[in-house]
Order: sequence, then C-alpha cells, then structure tokens
Amino acid sequence: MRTPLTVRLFQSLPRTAWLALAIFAAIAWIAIPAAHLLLPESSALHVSAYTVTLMGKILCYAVVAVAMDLIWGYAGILSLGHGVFFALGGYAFGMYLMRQIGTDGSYGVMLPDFMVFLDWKELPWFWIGSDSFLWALFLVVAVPGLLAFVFGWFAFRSRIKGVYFSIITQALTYATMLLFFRNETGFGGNNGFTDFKRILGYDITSPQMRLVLFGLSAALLIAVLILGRYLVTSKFGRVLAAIRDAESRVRFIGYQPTQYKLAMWTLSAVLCALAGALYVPQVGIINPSEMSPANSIEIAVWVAVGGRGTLIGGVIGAFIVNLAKSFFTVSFPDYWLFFLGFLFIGVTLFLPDGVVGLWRKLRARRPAAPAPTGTAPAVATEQPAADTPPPAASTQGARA
Amino acid sequence: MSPSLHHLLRILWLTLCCAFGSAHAAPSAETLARLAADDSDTRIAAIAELGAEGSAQSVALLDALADEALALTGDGRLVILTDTGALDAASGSAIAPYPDDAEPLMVNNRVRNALQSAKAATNIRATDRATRLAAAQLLRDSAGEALMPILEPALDAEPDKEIRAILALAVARVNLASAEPAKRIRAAELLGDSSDASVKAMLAALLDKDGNGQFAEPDAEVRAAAKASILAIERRLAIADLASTAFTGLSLGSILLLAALGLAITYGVMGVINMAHGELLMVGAYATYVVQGLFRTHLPGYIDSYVLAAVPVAFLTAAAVGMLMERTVIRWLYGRPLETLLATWGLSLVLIQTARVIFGPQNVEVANPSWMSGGVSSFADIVLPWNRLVIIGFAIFVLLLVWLMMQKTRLGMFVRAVTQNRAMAGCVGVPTARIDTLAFGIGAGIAGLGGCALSQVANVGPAMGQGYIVDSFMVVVLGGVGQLAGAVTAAMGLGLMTKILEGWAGAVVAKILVLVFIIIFIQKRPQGLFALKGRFVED
Amino acid sequence: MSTAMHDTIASSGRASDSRVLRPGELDLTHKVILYLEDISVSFDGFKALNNLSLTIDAGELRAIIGPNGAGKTTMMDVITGKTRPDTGKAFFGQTLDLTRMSEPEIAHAGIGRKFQKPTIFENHSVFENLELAMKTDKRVWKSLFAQLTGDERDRVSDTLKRIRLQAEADRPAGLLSHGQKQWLEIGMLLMQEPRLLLLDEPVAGMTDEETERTAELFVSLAGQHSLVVVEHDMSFVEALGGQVTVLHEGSVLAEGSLAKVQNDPRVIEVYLGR
Amino acid sequence: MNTRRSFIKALTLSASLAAMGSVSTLAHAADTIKVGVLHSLSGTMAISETALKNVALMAIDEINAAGGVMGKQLEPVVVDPASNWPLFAEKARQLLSQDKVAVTFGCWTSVSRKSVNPVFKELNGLLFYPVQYEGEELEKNVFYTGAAPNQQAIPAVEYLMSKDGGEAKRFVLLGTDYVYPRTTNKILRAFLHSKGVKDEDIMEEYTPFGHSDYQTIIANIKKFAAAGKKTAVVSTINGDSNVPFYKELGNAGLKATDVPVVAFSVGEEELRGVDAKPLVGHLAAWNYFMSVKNPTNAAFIKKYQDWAKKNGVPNADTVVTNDPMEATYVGIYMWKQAVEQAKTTDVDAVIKALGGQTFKAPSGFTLTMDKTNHHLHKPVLIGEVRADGQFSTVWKTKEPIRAQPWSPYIAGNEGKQKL
Repeated sequence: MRTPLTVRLFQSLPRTAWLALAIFAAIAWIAIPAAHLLLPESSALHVSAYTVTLMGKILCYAVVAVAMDLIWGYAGILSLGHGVFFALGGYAFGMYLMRQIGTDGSYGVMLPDFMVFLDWKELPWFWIGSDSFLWALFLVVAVPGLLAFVFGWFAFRSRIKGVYFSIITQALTYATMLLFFRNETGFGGNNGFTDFKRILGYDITSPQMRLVLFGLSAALLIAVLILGRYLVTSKFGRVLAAIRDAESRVRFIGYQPTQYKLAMWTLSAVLCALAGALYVPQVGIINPSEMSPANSIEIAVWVAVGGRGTLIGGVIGAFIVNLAKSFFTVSFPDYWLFFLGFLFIGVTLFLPDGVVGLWRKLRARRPAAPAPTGTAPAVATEQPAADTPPPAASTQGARA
Repeated sequence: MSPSLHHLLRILWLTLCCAFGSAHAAPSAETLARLAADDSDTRIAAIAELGAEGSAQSVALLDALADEALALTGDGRLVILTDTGALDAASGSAIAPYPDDAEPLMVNNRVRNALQSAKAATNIRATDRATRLAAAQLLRDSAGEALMPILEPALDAEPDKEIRAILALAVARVNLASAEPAKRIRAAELLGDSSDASVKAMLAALLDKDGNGQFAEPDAEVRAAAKASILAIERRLAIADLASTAFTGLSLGSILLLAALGLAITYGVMGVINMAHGELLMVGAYATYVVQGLFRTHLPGYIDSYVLAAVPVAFLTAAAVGMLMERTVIRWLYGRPLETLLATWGLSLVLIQTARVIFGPQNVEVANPSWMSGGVSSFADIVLPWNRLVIIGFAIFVLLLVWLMMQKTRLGMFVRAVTQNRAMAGCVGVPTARIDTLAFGIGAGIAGLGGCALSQVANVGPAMGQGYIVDSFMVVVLGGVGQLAGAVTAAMGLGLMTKILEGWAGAVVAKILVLVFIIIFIQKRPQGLFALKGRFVED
Repeated sequence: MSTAMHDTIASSGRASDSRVLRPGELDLTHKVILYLEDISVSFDGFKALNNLSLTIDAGELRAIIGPNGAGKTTMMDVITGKTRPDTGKAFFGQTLDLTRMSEPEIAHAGIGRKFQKPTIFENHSVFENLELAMKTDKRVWKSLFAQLTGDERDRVSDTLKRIRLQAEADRPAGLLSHGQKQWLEIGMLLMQEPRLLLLDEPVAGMTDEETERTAELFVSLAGQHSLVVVEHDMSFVEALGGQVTVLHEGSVLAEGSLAKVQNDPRVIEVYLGR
Repeated sequence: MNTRRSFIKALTLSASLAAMGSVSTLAHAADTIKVGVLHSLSGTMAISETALKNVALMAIDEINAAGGVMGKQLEPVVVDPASNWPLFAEKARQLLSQDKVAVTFGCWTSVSRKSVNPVFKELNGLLFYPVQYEGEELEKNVFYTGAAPNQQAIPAVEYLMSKDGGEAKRFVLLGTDYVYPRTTNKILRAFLHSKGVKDEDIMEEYTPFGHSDYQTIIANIKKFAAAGKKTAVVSTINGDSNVPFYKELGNAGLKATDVPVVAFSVGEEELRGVDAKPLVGHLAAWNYFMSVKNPTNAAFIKKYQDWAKKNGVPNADTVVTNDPMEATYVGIYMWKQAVEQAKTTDVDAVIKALGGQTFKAPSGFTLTMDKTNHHLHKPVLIGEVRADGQFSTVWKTKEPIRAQPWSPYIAGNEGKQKL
C-alpha cells in the first residue's frame, strides 16, 4: 500500500503547521495588500511601502536561512559562502532587469550604462538572451546550481569536512566577490546593477508590483518550508542526519555520503539563488558586497539564533536579527555591532538550540511532555518535539 | 633630465664663472628680494646664485627655504624662523620682537629641485664624505653640460674611490654628447658600469635611426661600445628584476606569516576556530599606537625606540585580551568548532566596535621610527625598505620564539600533551584548564606581535583585522593544521606566488588566482602541505 | 556501481557462470570468501600489518585474538576499504578486489562491519537505525521517495525481536545501555544481510548473560554467513568454538583450534612475555 | 505547535516594526523641519563618513542657534546604513516615507548614491551629495556639492604639465578598481591624448579594495619612470589603501621631486592616518584645504573643533576639516537659503529656488549653484603635502569653474549638460 506522494507531502507536516502556514499566507496575500492599498496613510493599520519592502526583503532572507538550515542543521555542513549563491541568483535576474531598462538609461542606448562607461560596443556573450524572462529564470537556477554542484562534488569527494569546508566556502565567496568587483568581468563592478525600471514591462516601483514581489517571496518561503519538512522527514533526511552524526558508519552500511551531501548542498544553493532573484527587484540593487564573507556568516547567525535543525528556526532568526538591525541602525547606530556581537556569543553559549530550542525546553518543563533527550546539541533538535508526531515511517514501524 | 633643470644649471654655471675667485660675501639684498618673488623662475635663479656662491650664510638661507622656515614679514623683510626666535635673513642677526605676521615662503617641487641641485653643487666641494657622496649621487642623475666646470675639477680632486666612480658616470653622461668621438667611445664604455635604466635609454637613443636612415650616432665604434654597454646594463637590470620580485615575495610572505602565526597556535594546535584573530592583530597594532603616543608625550628623546617598547606591550595586551576571551567564551565551546566559529565572530564584532568607540572610526597614525624609514639601495638601484627588512627579521624572531616555546619549555610540553590527549594529560596532573588559557593567551600574544609589525606597513584602524582573517586561515589550512613548518612554507609560497602573478596579471587577478589555487589545492590535499598520516587522521 | 545485488546466494552457488558475473557479485567457487595475501600497511614507519596472509571459508566462524597493536583493527580497515594496503592482495570471493573498492561498494558486495566502539546513529530511533541499515537500493533518488513496504517492516521487527529491542523501538538509540548498543549494531549488520560479518570486540561491556546470548546468536549465524570475530574474552572465544587465528606484530602467529593455539609456546610467550 | 507559535511571533514582530514606523511619524512635531543624515557610521566607510555626519549636525546646531529656518527648528534624523548598499536604499525610503524629512544629506561612495537614486526619484525627495565623483549622472532630485572630474582631475593634470608642476611627460594612472577611478582615468586618458601624450607614455594600474601591498606596483612605477622623461603619478586610490601606498612610496625612495603623486581621494582626514614626513611635496587636488587662510575658514575650523570637543568626538583635539566636509556645510546652507527664498520646504519649489544660490564658502570663494546642472561652480586648489599632514596651496584657479558632469572627453556626452 504505497501512499501517493501528495498525501505523504501532506502528512509530512502536522495539522497545526498547515494551519499556521494558512494564517501566514492569508496575512501575506490578503491582509497586507489590503492594508497597503486600501487603508489611508493616516490610519494606524496602514502598512507603508517601506514596511512592505522591508518585510519582502526579510522574507527572502528567511528563505536563505531555511536553505542554510537544511545543509547545516540537517547535514552538519556549515557553509560560510552561501552569500555567493544568493548573489549569483540576484545577478542572473539583475541581468534581465538591466535589459528591461532599455533606452531609459542615462545614455539612452540599449546597452547597460556601465558597458557604455567601458566603451563596450555590444553585449558580451554571457549576456546573450538575458532579455528573455524565462532564460533569466533558467540562469537563476542553473548558474548557482552548477557552481554548487561542481564545487560540492570536488569538496565532498575529497572528504573535506567541518571547518575545512567552511573555510574554503569562505574562500570561494571571497574570490567571487573580487572577481565581480572587476569592471572587466562585465557585471558593473563595484556599482553592480541599479536603477531598475520594470519587470515584464510593468513599472517596478508601482505598489502592485511591490505587493506581487512580496507575495511571491511569501509563497517561496511557504514552499521551501513544506519541501524542507518533507525532505528532512523522508528517508533521505534520515540518511543525511546519519551522515552528520557518523559518516563512516553510513559508508559501511552502503550509502554514498558524497551523493547525499551533494544533493542537499546543490538544492540549498538553488533555494538561495531563488531568494536572491526575488530580493534584487525589491531592494533595487545587487552588487558584489553581497558576497562578502561577513554577509555569509550573518546567514549562519540567523539560523543559530532561530535554532538549528528546526526549519522554522531559520525564519525566526532571520526576522529577529534583521528587525533588530533595522531598529538599532536608526535608534542606536553606535550599538548595532555590540548588539549583533553579543547576540552571536549569547546564542552560541546559552541557547545552543536557539529560540526554538529554548521554547521547547520551556515546554518540556511541563510534566505532560517527555523531555527532549540526548547529549549533542543536535539531539534535541533532531528529536521530534513533544507535540510533533514522529516521522511517518517510524510511527508505522512502531505499530508493526 | 628636465629642461627646467638645464636652464637652472646654465644659470648656475654662468654665476659660477663670476662667483669663482670673488671673495665669499654675504648674499646681496637684491638676491634676497628675488628669493621672495612670486614667479618661480626668478626665485630659482636667485637660489642658483646663492648655491654657486656657497657662503655659510647662503647655505643657511637655502636650508631655511628648504624646510619652509624662510618667511616674509608684513613690512617685506625676509626672516628665518627658528624654534627660539627669528633671525634677519640678510645679516643672520636675531631680531626682536618676533614678527607674528611672518608668512613662510611657499616651496613647490620645482623650487625644491632647484634647492637640491644648488646644495649639491656646493656640497660636492664639502669636506665631509657622506655629504659629497649624496651630492655626487644627485648630480649623477641630473648633471648636464652646464655643470662640467664643477664636475671635472671635483672629479680630479675627489679622493674617495666610490664617489669618483659616481662622478665619472656623471661626466660620462655629459661626454656622451661631446664633439670628439674618442670621448664619446670612452663615455659609452664607461656607462656600461651603470645599472640605471635611464642611462640605458640614453645609450639606446644613439642607436636610433632618423627619418632618412641615418643613425643618431654617426661613429660606428661608439655605436658598438653603446651596444655592449646596453647589454651589460640589461643583464644587470634583469637580475635586479628577479631579485626584487623575490624580495617583495618574501616580505609579503613574512607579513602573512606574522599574521597567521598566532592562528597556527590557537587553531593549528588547540583547534579553536578563532574568527576574532584579526582583531587580536588589531589590539597589538593599537597597543603599538598607544606606546608611540606615550613616548611622544613623555620620552620624546627616545621616540625612535618606541617600537622596541611596543613589542612586549603588544604581546601582553593581546595575550590578556585573548585569555579573557578564552575564559569567558571559548572555554565553553571546546570540541564544538562551528559554534566556536560563530561565537568568536561575535567577539570580533564587539572588539571592532570597542576600538571604534575608544579610538574613533578613523585610522590612526603609526610612524616608522627613523631607523625603519627609508631603505638600503642595493645594486641596480633596487631599494630594500628598512621596515620590510626589519619585519622579515622580526618574523624569523617570532618564529624562533614560538618554536622554542612549544618545543623547549615545560608549558609547551604541557600544551602538546593536552592537545594530544586531554584526559590522559589531566590524569598525569597537567592542569588542563589553565594550560588551555595559557596556550590561547600565547597564541593571542603572538597575534599581538603580528599586529605590532603590521602597524609598520599597513593601516591601523578598527576594521584592520578583517583584511587579514581570510589570508591567515588560508595560510594555516594550506600549511596543514598544527604544522609550524607548514605555516612557514605556505606563507612564503603564497607571498612569492602572489608577487609573481601580480607582476604578470595585476593585483586583482593575482588575488583571485591565489584563492582559486588554494581551493583546488585543498581538494587535492585536504590535510594541507604537511599532512599528519596515521590511523587517527579520520577523527 | 551501487546497484544492490540480488540473491547472491543463488548466483554464488552456480560456479559455472562465475565468468559472466555482473560486477559486484560474489563468486564463491573454491568455497573461500576472503583472501588476504601478503598485506602490509605502515603508518610513518610503524608496520601495522606485516605480510599478513589469511583466508576465511564461506560459512566459517573465525575468532581472531592477539595482543594490542597486533593489527587486528587495521586488518578490518583493510578489508572494509577504510585503509588501503601498501602491498598485498585482498579478495572477496574469487573476483572482488577489495583494494579497489570504496567502503559503500564493499558494504554492498556483502561485508558488514561492527566497530570496536559501538557506532550507531544516536539521534535516530532504534527502528530508524535498523531501517537505514536494511539491504535495499541506497541511491539518493530512491531514498527521496522510499517508504517501508509491509515485509520490510516485518524484517525490521524480526531483527528487533532477534536482538531483543522491541520495547526500545522508538527510543533514540543514544539512550540505550552499552550492551544494547552493541546488540543494535549487530542488528544493523544483520539488516544488511552480509555474506561476511566482521565483528570487533562485540561483547565488550556486556553482562555474562548478554555475552552468552551473543555467542549463541553468532553460532546460529555461522553457515549461511561467514563471521570474523576479534575478541579478547577467551571464554567467549571458547563458546564460539570455531577456528582461532593469533595475530602478532601484524602477521599470523598461529592458527587452529583454541586448545591448539593456547598450548602453542610462541603464543604463550607473546601473551605472558608482557 | 512551534511552527504556528513562531509564525505568530514573527508576525507580532513585523507588526511592532510597522508600529515603530508610525510612532516615529507621530513624533514628527509640526514646529520642526526634519533633516535626514544618511552616512555610514559602521562598516568600511565609517572612516570617511562619520566626519560628514558630525559636520552636518554641527551646521544644523548652528542654524538652530541662529533661529532655524523660517523660524522652525531643524530636527536631524541620523540613520546608519552601515556601509551596506541595499541598506542605503532601505534607509533612504525610511527617511522619506516614515520620517518625512524635507531634505537628506548623505552618501559617499558612488554605489551608495546609485542605490538611493531610484528611491529619491520615486518619492520625490531631495538629496545633497557632498563628495567628488566621476560625473556621468544628473538626477533631478540630487544636488552635487562635490567636484565633477573637470573641477578636480583635469586641472590637476594641467598643473603637472605646467612648468611649476614639473612639466610631466609620462603619466601613471593608478587607482582602486571601481567606477570612480575607472571613469576619471578614462577622461584623463582622453584629455592627455588631446595634449599629445602617446599611449605608451600612459600606464594604467588598478588594485583591489583594501589592497595593502604596493611593492610590485611601486617597482613598476620606478621602471616606468626610468625611461628618461619626467613622470608623474595620478592616484585615485581609495580610502584605506592610501596609507600602505604612501608608506611604501616613502620607503622606496620615490621623492616628490623625482615622481610627484597627485591624489584625488587623499585629504586632511586620510593624512591623519599617515606619517606625512616622507610625503612632503606630493600633491592633492581639491576645492578646499583646511590650510586655506581666510576668516570664513578660520571660523569654520574653530566651530567644528569646538563642536567636536563639546560632543565628545574621539581624539577631538586633533580633528581636521576637509573638502567633503566643506561641501556638506555649503550644501546645508544653500538648502536653507533656497527654502527661505521659496518660503516652503516643498521639494520642487526648493529645487527651483536652489539654482543660482550663492554662498561664501570656507574655501574663500563665493560658490554658486549652477542654474541648470545641480552642481556647484567650484575653485580648484592644488596643494602639496606638508610635514604636519596639511596642504600648502601651490596653485589655484582664479575663479570657480562650472562643472561638466557629462565629460566632453567621453563619447556620446555632447550637449548633455542640463537636465
């Protein structure tokens, strides 16, 4: 009796989670648009354009955080270079946006301005087709995916683990950043891409477009959460977790850890790229500093703050850190770094499982729920939380 | 050489003719007036006269002008401003009251040039060898036809071999344009001993053909001599090129090494991923800055030795910060490298912002002590800057220090014991916790030393550490964890590699290529250059 | 080549078509399942294995003893592909050159290994541990959509029964007692349905009663499986009652029944000598 | 179920942020005019931008003390875009849509300006950009109080070619690899060609951001200079890299008398980080030097130093003023005058009123805001570095020069001088 995939997809999330997603979707697709378009600015409930773009931006970050959690929390691979995939996705879509500017640039020619700067007469080969929306979407997935695949294939094949891996991913993003800083590279150098005008012919600054992008970001986040949840509860996810905990054992019982890691690694990279592609039109600029090692490390912090190995943790972390950033950089500009720094330290020292972990501990205090158990920080997160039914397979197994 | 200089020297020569023999009198008021003129040409002429005439008073004037101490008062008198008071330019007698309205005469590069040549022309007749040498060197590059009346007598009168060689070159340069072929051949041959690219250009000019196929130099023998000399010079220049590339590579390598050594201990030996390593460098650098400040205010006499004092201070401060970090944060994260990585990154942010709050966001000035500025000019005018030489030496010193500390001291033995088998070490009574703290402290201290060295070549600012953290990790990882020898090889290798690539592909591409190389290399040798072998490698 | 190999027993029986074996299939003509020939391994000069030669017959239960540093673990590393020998041959059956295969390939070919220190997936439930070990197609794509069929579930619960952990099925394996972990690991081995089991000190930390049962289990396995057991516990070795090989300084010192080797003067010297 | 709870948590957070926004709008009292200050106080650009924030606040205090603008006090809103370009756009949007500022003074790097431009255009805001830049841009909502290339780069090179400048015949164009140096050097190359300098007498070199090892490059410069003709270096090296560059230069024995270096991004602030003795004689081209002697400047410096002490700026006793700070100061006053002339802070009215405003600047000249191109008419000063880290002016234009944001030396720019 094989249950069809759709059903299993549905089973992979508990009802309550579906409910939460539904609420979230309703807010993102109905409440906020309404509040933004219909309510007058004067009303206290009006959601300003600023808030919408900010939220849209953070939703993209949240997707990145979930992608990072999939590879770090569940496969135990800490990437300090995820920024590079995010940025590449952004650049791939940015190329399309640049072409959409058409002759509205300051030189009034079809070439992007920075190419006119450099006296380029026609588009370099890798820009060919960039005026097609579909081709752009393809690039968004293909380029970062390919990079991740090739890089991961070599790295995992030669069994580079833990810190070594983290450090060469850092080298990767750093090198790519320097490459994109060069003007000859053909992506606008330090200035990157800015001053976008339209998508598919629609004005990019119109509130409708802003809401569409926001809605898409929300949709992407929901999709990623469901997909992620399915993956980590599937056998695939259990094998990955096994690799994280005892890779050599996994090898001795006949799995090829390389392939498993590679699959998750590439997927994670592609998800980042999609987020990047939605991010760029919302913030209106993409430039190499997105690839600076610091940005990539910050991604890891979102996950750590929210709680590793608990997909939702990434989302929470991304929101907490970025809202805090928006708040501090206005109210106490001088203390922003202090806050961020102490957040890093505090979380790693006192909340190894992040906010979600803390919340679960509190829950566990209640006699009803059995305490999450085990020694390694991963244990608590790996344990099905008190109120989530354990992964389908094992429950059935238990009943057998 | 630039025509303006020609012009100046011609005047100089003219003035010399009349100046010679005439008793050295004080500079005329009229000359002084011209010194203060608006138009540079007039002033340069005046300077030339003073230089040629060369009396003590004129030299004093020139010096005053050179260091912008020669000033014009409201009522149009020229005065020399000194720390103690003001002197009348003409008489050299002190004047009171101090003229507050005195505006120092502006000196631009052209005037400064003139001053130098003028001084050289006087100094070539000085008694002190060093002065003559300096003068001779300056004349070698700038002398022209006009100066022969000074050069030739100077050459004959010159007792010192080295200086004579230099003057000979100077004369030869001029003679290359002489009318008699014999002189030209002599000159062409002689110039073969020069290792100056500009001389090569001069000689090459002789071989050029003009519009109707005529050689610039009619005499074939001269051309032959020129050819030979050019080859000689080129050979020397080629060697010089290699040498300087090697040197720059080594000096970059030694800097990388200093930046990475601390990490080689904290990460390499203790396995702590310290993302705040760069900030420990910063602490060391700021410590140096503070020491410099103290010397400036309290011991201005010994300012040149502030660096020596800074070394231990930098070490101790950084070590203290490091131990604090270990006690408060890192200690709780042993065996959890990825968490350590994040926590220490947090620490680095805090340290950066702290520095910003204390010292402000701007870079601060750390000056090379006089004995570290300038450089030794080895052959073929490659200049080896002192600060770089010192840093290479310092790197070796620190390396030795680390090696001794790890191999020869009880502490080092404990550290190695703890890092190899914590439990066992504990059993045999090694105070593991204290050892961890100390070991980390040492690593941090070494980083502090690195920072002290960096302050002599690079920026000192709150974010300076960020620039080094990636490189440092690359060095340690490339070298192979826990391998001092590896770190050294890696640092030097990267240094040379960067420099060679840079000469060939430019700085930006070089940096990228190096990073790509590292990524690929680690694929091939995950354990780094000096891998540990054995059955325990897996875990 | 991670294709799971089906019914090796059947194919291996048919000596005739051993020439047309698909890669990865086990050829048991000559009834020998494992050849080690002149295997040498050295780490930085220290010779862990020194021209070690050893053969295990199909269905045999072999005990290997020897003082520390005799090279027992290294031998297992070589067989399972974790360590590559500097020199020498290692064949699984007639055809499979172990020195050329990766760990997963070797595992697929039918060699299961139990480590000295029990290594199980502490964060997974006991059930999941067995499920992961179960012999099946272990490629990524399959695992993405894999779900347990009824009989697979039965196989897991049989093993659970066999290793007496039904009660613990849904507990995280990390919470089991040391003995139970040993059993779980043995259970995982069984789920792999290997032809050859390598067991490194399987009864360390077990109670006498558990030890006894383990011995019974192994004896019952012998026959359709081949077992190589490394053990210090002589009473256990005795209970196994099979051939005994004594390793010393990386090569075979003596071989034969326990009684025989125990009276071998060289063996006594090696053991009492230190 | 944690998923739900956390979503709700996330939502409440977002709500609270929205609230935060509206609160700040409520706080917007009627009797003050809000002025945005958009400079990085953290991250790599903090080095340069913090001083601009300070001088802006000083000017605002000064104006308020003098009774404000149209009788209303100015209320500064300082935000920190943290040297993060997307954050610049976000903060700009916040200043305009949440805080409703009447005008914004900010940005240093071109990329930050390019990142905020669309926002100011969309919400019709008003930005004053105080830094010398590459030109090739003209936004209705932006006023450029820094120099365009023809107000800095070209005069500097003309000076180098002049008799007093040493009659340079060969040029090294050295810069950090980003748009400002690239464009400037492109313009200079075209300019040099027009002066008959051949390509083989021009060497162009770029270094990555934060490059700190100039050994090779300086060796190359030496080689290049050895070819006999008088050589000069035009440096557009940015920020941090200048210290290692000049240290290397000094130690490698390249004296200003042999190979002068003229820099466009090195001012008093940058020289604070260097031991200036080895640099004496090297040049910089700006529209203002702290060392300029005139009462306005003396007052300006005094005011700033007092303000720094009063507000506890780190090492306040050594603070200096520089060109972008002067440009910020001028910008704020020009805006004040324009508002008072237009009798409103309405952006379009102010933009109209700004054209033709004049102000007696610390540089000693009376600057005019061009009627059409949103740039100031600025004097050009060439200064030589003094041992004390100040500049002594060795050459200056007789009167302010009109900006050419669209350089005639770049193809396709003909007749592009106005909006």
